[in-house]
Amino acid sequence: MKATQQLEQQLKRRSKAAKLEIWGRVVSFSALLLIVAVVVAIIGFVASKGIATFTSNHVNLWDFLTGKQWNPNITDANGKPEVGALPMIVGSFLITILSALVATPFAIGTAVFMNEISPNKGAKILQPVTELLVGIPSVVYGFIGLSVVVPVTRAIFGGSGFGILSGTCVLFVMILPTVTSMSADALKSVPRYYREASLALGATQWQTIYKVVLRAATPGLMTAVVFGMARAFGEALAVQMVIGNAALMPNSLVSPSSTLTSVLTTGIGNTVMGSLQNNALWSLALVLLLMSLIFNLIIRLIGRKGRLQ
Amino acid sequence: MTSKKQNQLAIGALYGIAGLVVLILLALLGYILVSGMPKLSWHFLTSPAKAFLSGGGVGIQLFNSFYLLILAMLISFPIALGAAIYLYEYAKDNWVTATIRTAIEILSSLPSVVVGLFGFLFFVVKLRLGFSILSGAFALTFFNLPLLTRSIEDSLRTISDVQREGGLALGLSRWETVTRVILPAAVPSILTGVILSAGRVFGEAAALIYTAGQSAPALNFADWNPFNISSPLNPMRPAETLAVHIWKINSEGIMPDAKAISSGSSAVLVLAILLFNFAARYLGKRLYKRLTSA
Amino acid sequence: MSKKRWVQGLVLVVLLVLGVFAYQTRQVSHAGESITAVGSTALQPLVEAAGEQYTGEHLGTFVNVQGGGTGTGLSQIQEGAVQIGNSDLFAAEQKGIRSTELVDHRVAVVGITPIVNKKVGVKNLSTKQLIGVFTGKITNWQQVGGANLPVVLINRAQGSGTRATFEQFGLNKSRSKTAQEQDSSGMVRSIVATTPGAISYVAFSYVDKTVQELDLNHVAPTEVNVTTNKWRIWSYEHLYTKGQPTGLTKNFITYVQSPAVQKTLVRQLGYLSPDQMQVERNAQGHVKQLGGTK
Amino acid sequence: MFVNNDVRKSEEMLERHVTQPSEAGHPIILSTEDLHVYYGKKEALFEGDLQFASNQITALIGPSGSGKSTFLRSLNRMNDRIATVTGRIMYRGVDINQPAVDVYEMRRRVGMVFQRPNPFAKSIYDNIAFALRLRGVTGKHELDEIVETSLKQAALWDQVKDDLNKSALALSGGQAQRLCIARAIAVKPDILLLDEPASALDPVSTGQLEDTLLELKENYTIIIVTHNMQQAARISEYTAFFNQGRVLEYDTTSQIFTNPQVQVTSDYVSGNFG
Repeated sequence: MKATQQLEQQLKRRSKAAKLEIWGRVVSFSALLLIVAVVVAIIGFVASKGIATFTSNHVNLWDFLTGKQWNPNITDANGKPEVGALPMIVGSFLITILSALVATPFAIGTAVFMNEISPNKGAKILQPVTELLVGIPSVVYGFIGLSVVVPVTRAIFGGSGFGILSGTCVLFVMILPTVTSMSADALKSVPRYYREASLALGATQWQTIYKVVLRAATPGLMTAVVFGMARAFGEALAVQMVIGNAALMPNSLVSPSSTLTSVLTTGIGNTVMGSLQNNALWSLALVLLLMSLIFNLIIRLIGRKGRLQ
Repeated sequence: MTSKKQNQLAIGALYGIAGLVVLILLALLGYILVSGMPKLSWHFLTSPAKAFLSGGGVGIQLFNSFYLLILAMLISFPIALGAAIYLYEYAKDNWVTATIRTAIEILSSLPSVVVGLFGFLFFVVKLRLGFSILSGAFALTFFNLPLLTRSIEDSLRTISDVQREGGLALGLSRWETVTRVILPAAVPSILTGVILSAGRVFGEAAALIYTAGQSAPALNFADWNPFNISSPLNPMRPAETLAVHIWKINSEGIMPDAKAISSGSSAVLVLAILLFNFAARYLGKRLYKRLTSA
Repeated sequence: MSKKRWVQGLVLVVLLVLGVFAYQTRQVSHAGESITAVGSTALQPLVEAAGEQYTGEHLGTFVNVQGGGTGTGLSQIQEGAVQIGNSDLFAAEQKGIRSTELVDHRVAVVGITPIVNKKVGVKNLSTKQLIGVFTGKITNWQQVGGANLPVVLINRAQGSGTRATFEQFGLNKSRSKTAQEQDSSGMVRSIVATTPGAISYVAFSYVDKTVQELDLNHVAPTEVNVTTNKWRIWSYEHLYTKGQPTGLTKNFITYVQSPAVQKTLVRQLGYLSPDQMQVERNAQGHVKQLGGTK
Repeated sequence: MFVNNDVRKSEEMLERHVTQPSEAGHPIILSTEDLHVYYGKKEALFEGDLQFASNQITALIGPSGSGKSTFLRSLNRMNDRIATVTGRIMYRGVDINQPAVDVYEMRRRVGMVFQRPNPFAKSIYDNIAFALRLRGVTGKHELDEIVETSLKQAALWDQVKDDLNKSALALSGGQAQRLCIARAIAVKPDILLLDEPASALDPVSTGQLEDTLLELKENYTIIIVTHNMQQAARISEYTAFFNQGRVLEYDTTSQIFTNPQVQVTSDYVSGNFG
């Protein structure tokens, strides 16, 4: 009986591992909490500034979302400032979707190549090159866009060369490395025995890739695309240099247009904090946040569906 | 079409895609390097920049870039690591976790100028850190956290659960298992994430213009006392990085050789990133070997 | 393990000792007064260069100069977050600024000229033609005697000082139609240089051989014409303070306005000195002849 | 109570035969009382009450999904985060299924080896020494000794004694699994739980592993889940037959294989079922 009690005592004493576990939970949770605080702070900051346009400057939300004139310095015939964000919303939307559409097959194709077909070449050439490109400042991308992409577009499609098409080309190259390396990671996390099982069943390599590996990696690939789109959304400097940055509704892919970020970045230093002009720009940032939220949710839904099948 | 034909066709297409991508990327790199090479010299790499005369260098900017990168990584890596561990190892798979993940992803789509302005109003003005490396490092942390957290979480995911069970079955806590077994095994994959985000930090300009500032006061490289304003180590001094420098001379530069300096700086930046990648990869390999005796 | 601990402890102690030693021996002279000037990126090089000269001559002071844009400069000086706000505009012209609280110190005059792409083949426009080009009535350079090229308008960002000045004095207060916008002179110049049919406007100091400057009504954009107001598109560069400046701020502004800077730096950087002007202009744009030449 | 719909409540299925091990010299060291395991709302195990004799090998057999692995993993609370486990698990008179019990301390007494060999990405030496170091065993000499004994007990010493600093990931499947056993016994547990340890191994390795287990039984109580009935017959003293979430028959191994009391068991061991 005494031995039992002693054992019970030993077993119920809080071990070092249990203490460490609590410590680890606390530490890692505080780190997460910190990030959440950062996210909440920034989102709150943008929201409070962005909403001021509607609350303290009394701009009609509907006018803001559907208006096509962006001249915050000027008031229109009704005495309301001209803050119509539709051209920028459409511009951002188009350029993000288009560049993701173009980049995704290339990125996933390259990732598959790196991971399934020629891991050796992939690790030796593709991975370092892609990692290198992530670090090139957007201003450099912008300049290459300006001196290479815009003239080529102009020569082929006419017009000034500035526009969504040029922007898409530049963004495509910019997000390619991010999407590729994240896709490669997603493919890497598919267990080897999935492939072996499929190959053992007599499937060709392509069938295995297409039906097994890509299916299993769908959520990860989705994340990669979302991240690419997020980067495309948030990119300003490079896009601003090649899209033309004119607050006009895009009537073709080669007419000068603008994105939320490009107008935001161009204007923010020239306006006074707290003024309508400044608040209107923050409203653009808020729209940007909401749009990226919506994109995220859509992709998540797709990802979930893919997983269920 | 037989499945064998299809297979050949698909593999061929993949070769094509990969080849095309390599071609695009290499052309890009080649363009930057070739147009910048003529400017590269020891003088360019070590001398300070000049405001309106030709012959300026990027020595201070280069140092600032590395210093800022290291500081930003020192701040953001532990936070991202902790958060990723919690998200992957501890958090229950419910709507709260999903919301947090979504929020973090949204943060990464914010244009960097917004992060920069937030950093300016909060760190520079409110916390009175001034235009300084420290403010810049904090702003970059904001910028860095989503990407880093996400990629570390993915790295943890690549380590099989049987490893975790192995640790638990030995009577180790989850925390010990993660820090002693899982993390060492995940070093190479975590490293990729770190290099990627380091690359972004290196190339970031908009977030730094308002925080670390866009002036590079002369440094005294003989003085390594971090409390001196002219010391390279002082975290409270304004520090223009290479990417900001490129942005600045492209937008308002009036020195006669602005274009050459801009191309030269871009080439230096690419080479610096290359160097950093190799160094990080080499050290990572060593670390992995030491931790896993692979 | 215990040996490792010991080494770790030793390293920590050494670092600590070094830190204390560094703190004790820091250069007290540099811990003196410092001021921060933010705002206009166009004015930044001048203030920066003047700041470097000033701190070189007055040990123990530090002038921190940052960009951020005219709007940022004026908002921050209004908030009192910095000591000097650099601006391309009269504070009264900027919306959202209570200009009465701010004190204006004019340190330079900048002339602005329209520039076109070299292929346009036009060297002179009348004011009416210029307005026609910018309001969209003239869409091809043939209409004003140039090559058969469509007009491509490039504006500076709304709220930028250069644009405000250009619209007020170049376009006689007509508003340019919505077109491409860029937020920096360097960007504008390189776009004009590479885009056939492009027209924009920059400060004199940004004109180089890649672009063609335009005469207006057969008046050439020269410094002499600016001093007599024959060339009307010019503006002051301002340093704003909140209330009358004191201490280092006052000394520094006096220094910038002194001949030591006005006769050297200001002209080297492509500005005119207010001392050279034979006219004076106020925030409303009224011009008055100054009595006699200085 | 919600009961698994798959359970066929035929007369035949209700038949059970569960005995108690009662050999002198081998007292009961572990027993379960009123044990139920739920995955969400699905009940994966009920009527799973067994008693285990010390220093003996008990085999848990049964078709896939019968609950034997679930049962085994519940014994050292590896299911804590995955499933809800109710009831008592009495280890030497102490209920280790109560929240107050420190699972980490408990798992050091009730060790586990898994189906797939899972050596850590460390050297062979570190695989074994690492958990000990974390628990304060730091003397080099002491560690060397434990590593050597554990590897010897797991019959791996002769093959790896010159490669202790090489990565454990380079070991073959059988070696890796024996390393995992060495790792588990290095912390000196009382009871060793093995979850189909030989299912990923070739026949030769399996044979070696069985020999190892027979030797280990001197010092440890072993509970092993296996798919391989010959293996159960070869090494175990007692066998429990699981079917559809419960124990249908529990007796000495010879009884189960030569004279099963329940029809389903008889079908299973003779290969007519499962």
